Amino acid sequence: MAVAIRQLTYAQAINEALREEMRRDPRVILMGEDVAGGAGKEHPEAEDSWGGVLGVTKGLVKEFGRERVLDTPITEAGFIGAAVGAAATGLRPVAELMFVDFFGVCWDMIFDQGAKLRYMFGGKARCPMVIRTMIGAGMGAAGQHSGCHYSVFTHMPGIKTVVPSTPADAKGLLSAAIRDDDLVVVFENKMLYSMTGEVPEGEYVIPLGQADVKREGADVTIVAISRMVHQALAAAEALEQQGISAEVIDPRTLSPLDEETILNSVAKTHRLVIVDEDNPRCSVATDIAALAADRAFTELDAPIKLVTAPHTPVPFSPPLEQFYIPSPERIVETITALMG
Amino acid sequence: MAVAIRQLTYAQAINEALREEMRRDPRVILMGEDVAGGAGKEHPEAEDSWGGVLGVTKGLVKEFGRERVLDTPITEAGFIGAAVGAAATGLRPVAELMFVDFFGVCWDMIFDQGAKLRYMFGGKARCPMVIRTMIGAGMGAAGQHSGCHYSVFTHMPGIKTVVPSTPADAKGLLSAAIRDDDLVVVFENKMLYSMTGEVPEGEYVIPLGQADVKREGADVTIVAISRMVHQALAAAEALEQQGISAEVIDPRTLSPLDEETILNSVAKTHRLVIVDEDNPRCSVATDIAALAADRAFTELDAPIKLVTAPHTPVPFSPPLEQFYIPSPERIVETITALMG
Amino acid sequence: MASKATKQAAATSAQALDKARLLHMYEQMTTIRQFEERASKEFASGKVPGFVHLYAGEEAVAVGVCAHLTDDDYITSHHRGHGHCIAKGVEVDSMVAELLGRETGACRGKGGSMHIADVDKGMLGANGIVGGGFPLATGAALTAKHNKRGQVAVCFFGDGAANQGTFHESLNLAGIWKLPVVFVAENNGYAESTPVTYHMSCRDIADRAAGYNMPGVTVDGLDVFAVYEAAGEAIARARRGEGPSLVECKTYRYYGHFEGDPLTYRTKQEVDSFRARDPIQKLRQSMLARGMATAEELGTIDRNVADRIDDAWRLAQEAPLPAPEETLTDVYVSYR
Amino acid sequence: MASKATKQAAATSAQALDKARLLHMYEQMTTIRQFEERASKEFASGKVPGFVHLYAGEEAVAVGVCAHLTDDDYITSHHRGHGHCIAKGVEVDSMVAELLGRETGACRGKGGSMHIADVDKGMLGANGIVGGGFPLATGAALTAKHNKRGQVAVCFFGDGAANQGTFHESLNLAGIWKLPVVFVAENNGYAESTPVTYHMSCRDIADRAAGYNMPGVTVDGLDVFAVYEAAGEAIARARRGEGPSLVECKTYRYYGHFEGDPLTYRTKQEVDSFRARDPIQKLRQSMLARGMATAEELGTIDRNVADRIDDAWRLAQEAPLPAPEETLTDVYVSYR
Ligand SMILES: Cc1ncc(C[n+]2csc(CCOP(=O)(O)OP(=O)(O)O)c2C)c(N)n1
Ligand SMILES: Cc1ncc(C[n+]2csc(CCOP(=O)(O)OP(=O)(O)O)c2C)c(N)n1
Ligand SMILES: [Mg+2]
Ligand SMILES: [Mg+2]
Repeated sequence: MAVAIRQLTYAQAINEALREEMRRDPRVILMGEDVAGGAGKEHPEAEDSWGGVLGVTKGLVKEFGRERVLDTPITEAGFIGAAVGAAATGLRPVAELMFVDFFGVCWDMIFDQGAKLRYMFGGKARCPMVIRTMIGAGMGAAGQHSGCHYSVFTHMPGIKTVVPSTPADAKGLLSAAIRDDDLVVVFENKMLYSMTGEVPEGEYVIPLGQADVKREGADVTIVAISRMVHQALAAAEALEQQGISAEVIDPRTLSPLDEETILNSVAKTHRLVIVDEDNPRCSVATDIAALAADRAFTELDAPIKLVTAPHTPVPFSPPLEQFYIPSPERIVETITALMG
Repeated sequence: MAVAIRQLTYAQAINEALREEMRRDPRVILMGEDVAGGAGKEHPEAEDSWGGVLGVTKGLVKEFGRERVLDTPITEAGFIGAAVGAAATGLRPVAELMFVDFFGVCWDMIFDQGAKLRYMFGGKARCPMVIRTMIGAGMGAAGQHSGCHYSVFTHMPGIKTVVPSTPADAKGLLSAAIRDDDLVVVFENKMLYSMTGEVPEGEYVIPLGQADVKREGADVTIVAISRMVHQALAAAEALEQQGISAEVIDPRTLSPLDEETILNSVAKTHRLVIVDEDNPRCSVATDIAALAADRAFTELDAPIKLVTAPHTPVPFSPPLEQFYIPSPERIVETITALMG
Repeated sequence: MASKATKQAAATSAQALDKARLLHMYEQMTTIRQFEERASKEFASGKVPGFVHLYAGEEAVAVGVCAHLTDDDYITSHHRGHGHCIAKGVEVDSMVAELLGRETGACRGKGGSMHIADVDKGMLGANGIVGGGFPLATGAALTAKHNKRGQVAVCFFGDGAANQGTFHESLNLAGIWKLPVVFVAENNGYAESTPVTYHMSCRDIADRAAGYNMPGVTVDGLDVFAVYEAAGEAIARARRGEGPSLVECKTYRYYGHFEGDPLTYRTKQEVDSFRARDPIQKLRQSMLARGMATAEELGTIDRNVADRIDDAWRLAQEAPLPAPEETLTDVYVSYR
Repeated sequence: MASKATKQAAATSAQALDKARLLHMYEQMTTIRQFEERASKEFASGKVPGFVHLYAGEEAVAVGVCAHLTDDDYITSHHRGHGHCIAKGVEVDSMVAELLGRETGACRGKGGSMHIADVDKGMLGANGIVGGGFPLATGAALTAKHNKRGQVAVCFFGDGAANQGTFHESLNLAGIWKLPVVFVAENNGYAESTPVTYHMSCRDIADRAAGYNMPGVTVDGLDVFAVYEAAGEAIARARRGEGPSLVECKTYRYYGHFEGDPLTYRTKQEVDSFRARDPIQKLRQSMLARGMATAEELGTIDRNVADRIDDAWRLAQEAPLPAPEETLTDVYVSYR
């Protein structure tokens, strides 16, 4: 387990997890577009000139070399599919899908090949790989660079989905994902990269399938995902002024989902609000609502409320984008209405 | 409106809708793999030798020629994307995605291009196209030819989703889809193609967004999708013997969803069971459950129950495949437990 | 169509370009250059949200190709789309307003730099997905073929896009259906920080044309006349119903991949060697040398363009932002 | 590795094939043929659920290529995969049991004909997605390169698959990374009912190799020696670390696209003309002519194969079906 503690950014925590896991297991390789940068260029600055589009993997090529940090062409179906083939034959690839929105060009390789081969082969194969990908609105990146889409991945059998909301969770969950023997997709929220927090030094893993109660409360349970955990915590602060005590649960992984922690909280508070930045139809928000409407029905004193993005693509213009993202204010309004 | 009535199969009803719509609008074209068959072959039998892998489009090339019935290479991203480009410039393509499972190789063109261009262009473009695709387990087609996946399409803004369960619905809904100015995906259940039913002669449309109460009842509301409508009706018969009166609602379209019809039924029966062949996480089943858990909460006397496929790919072996598909027996058990 | 007829006539010889057309091309290239230089400044000052990819240095490609097109023809673009918009006649005012997310923007503020479009002008959109434009252009060409009035579609794409599956699928489809589409490669040597010499398995993108049994040529993309002639032949061929072509233009981007790119993957010498062959200066010299224009005339154009761009930025900054509720419109033509 | 060494030595010359190897190849081709003929009969009798795509007629390709491989090498297959399985050494018993969805099947009944796999034998699976195998084989080759013990990966694919984007992306990736992978095209003239002359924009699939700067050859896929030699060179090259190759084999399928295909898109004359050049008869004649085997020896092989296949069907039909609850296992290695 971990010893000393320091402040790291979410991006640094991810970089550290990759470095530690690559040190402990030579089968772990990185693949992706410009994960190193400047491939094939001679002059020194070219080496490691990008480290990913936002610099998250910077420095890794210096330590592990280009045999283990592979810059790829723009060919997601090709290299994510290659990661599947490599995983099925003994490597443990960590492939970077730059923005999750690009899953449309390589989706077959993820849901239909990597996620299914073990099942279709009767349990006689495995696909130990990780896909790291960026999610989230708020940067003005518009309609094809701002989605969340983890609901679609969570829907699909054979995939595990991870949504870290803090630097410490990011490191421990990514390490667990890399050591996992199944296909795990880790959704990194681009709006959190610069967020700092305490991160234990040295190797540690946070088991997949364990939710974290980010704040204890008695009157209402708020289940919030990824960046929405922070919106929910801000709302909980504001609600406290009104004398409403909100519990904030961060599932941390969506598949598998820690149902018990959610159901136990609802049994305590008797009210449930789900905050999710993904689109609302057939989503993780509805998934958790359906769970409670079945298995916590008798505990519920009020309707289950969802605070989500609308059924629209992500708009570009700042005032529209802000309207799109669930805000602490909307959470507060929803909950005050629910309690009143 | 329609006049005479005859018995047609679900497949014949679809073929008739295509024929009528192609007659009334020269901008309507068909594209897909072997939708005619034998392209470029000289001998007479080669012409129209397939009409689609299961013969649903047979005969159309004879009437409309190869300029309007286009056999494509195996290049889904290429031809579905071409359908998007053609729709944005004035044609009204009906593209066939042979099995919905293949959406993984062309998903970007569907959810990220066709479904979003109108929004991203500020409402100054439209994408009037239809994708016809085959869904459903039961034929032993195994892990990559038996999925439903309409939950994923319904999740995505900019797409309309249609799930006909009878020949008459198939004709009227497909006709409406072809006349619609947005991107509509029509999910045809391969297990229903040979089912016969009464179908009005002549052109008619069933507006998208109107559910159909397939059976009236007083004690419990069953919302069932596509082929599951027939499983639900069989269960309702059996329940009647036990003195339980079940109402069976067929949403017919999932996006838009006729929320009122569902909520009104729950307000009458006070119990809700959703039957869905799609995988259970982040699905249409959870979507409808979340709708009721919010807007019909005070009407509900019992937990909302879901009878769905498991969180697994579709297995090949017949006893496994039968276990995978929700059966009338499972519906009956669930409801008797719920009432008891 | 009249104007198109003229353009077809002129298609194959740059010599045949009269003074008016040359001045127009010079003005378009200058407009693109100044548009991008201003955008870079404004981005640095923090005024422009999101990602911005600048086309400066590549002007000869968009302008040399679009000189053969009318509003009735189609183009698809990509993330680096400002130059294609201007060359296809999209209003600079609406473009700046879109960069700033204003109600008056080409996409009413919903798209931004990476999604600027103007369907009425035949500009079917920039695209956030590398390789996204290939099938769309192929589909537009299918419409063109159905319309039977000699329209063409042009797909602009980068060297990095040449490795996407959609490149292959679309060139094959266009090939077997003999569609009136021209695939114009803008090979600027890099996909983000990755050199084409690393990311592509063949030397020239045009080497791939043979696999689709279509003509493929590689030209100097810094020479607007070379681009004009090669594109003219390909477009005329498409209009004649003889099928698709692949035209590769070797070019260079002056700015980073996007604004904010540290640019450590290329050397100052490399950048200087390309700036020394600047496509606008090249056109300028040739016009002056051939007496097609005077320094005064060109100077006037430069100033007018500068004024137009100043006006566009002033207007855009005065223009209203869309109301937040606008987030909910334009998803469907009709819903329920 | 010993056996691999031998195979490498023999790689480039079919003449160098000794009697034992020739008899083995004859036996494998005969096994594939009889396996498929029996499967066709049993399907007609209603015993086999789902879709079944038969490989009869194409035996020379799988056998000629896999003669150069060991269990330590990898192959990816497609929907028409029975021949590849047999040539790569998958047990016929486990294959028949899989067709019937039995617990004893290669995939314990969960995969069926379109997903037969045997990872221990380096057979990475048939595939229900046309073009699905390209990236998987490329990834297996990446593992092979990392393992540094001279393994190779072979990707079998059809003419129809040559138009999928994954073909392009994988050949480019294998090209730039110089991966030890050989792409073997089985051009049987049709994708379902659609002729290759319609669906592909170039004449030969091998025409596309130049776009990836890799060797591309087209050989007679009905001649096991021609396939053996071409594949041998490509595989030896890959083992030497010199990168990927594309080998196109022109072949023909005797049965329909799948069992139940009306087959109206091809004429009897066409089918007869190919059956007249049957690959197994061709091998048989050459062995007899060159005195490499007697009719008796070959007859014995034919009978033994027939017995093995009878046994396989008997065993499979006696084998238990999986318990329904097995539906819920094998989705993950561990979950929660
Ligand atoms: C499918 C997809 N993958 C990756 C990206 C991220 N990306 C945006 S532009 C770009 C480089 C494109 O290079 P090229 O095609 O040469 O065009 P250039 O930027 O040089 O003009 C990349 C990798 C994307 N937008 N879409
Ligand atoms: C992505 C995808 N599209 C379509 C299909 C349906 N399909 C199965 S096999 C086939 C034809 C394949 O032709 P080819 O690659 O030449 O192989 P062959 O059947 O001739 O051996 C098609 C269209 C599929 N399985 N996957
Ligand atoms: Mg480039
Ligand atoms: Mg074929």
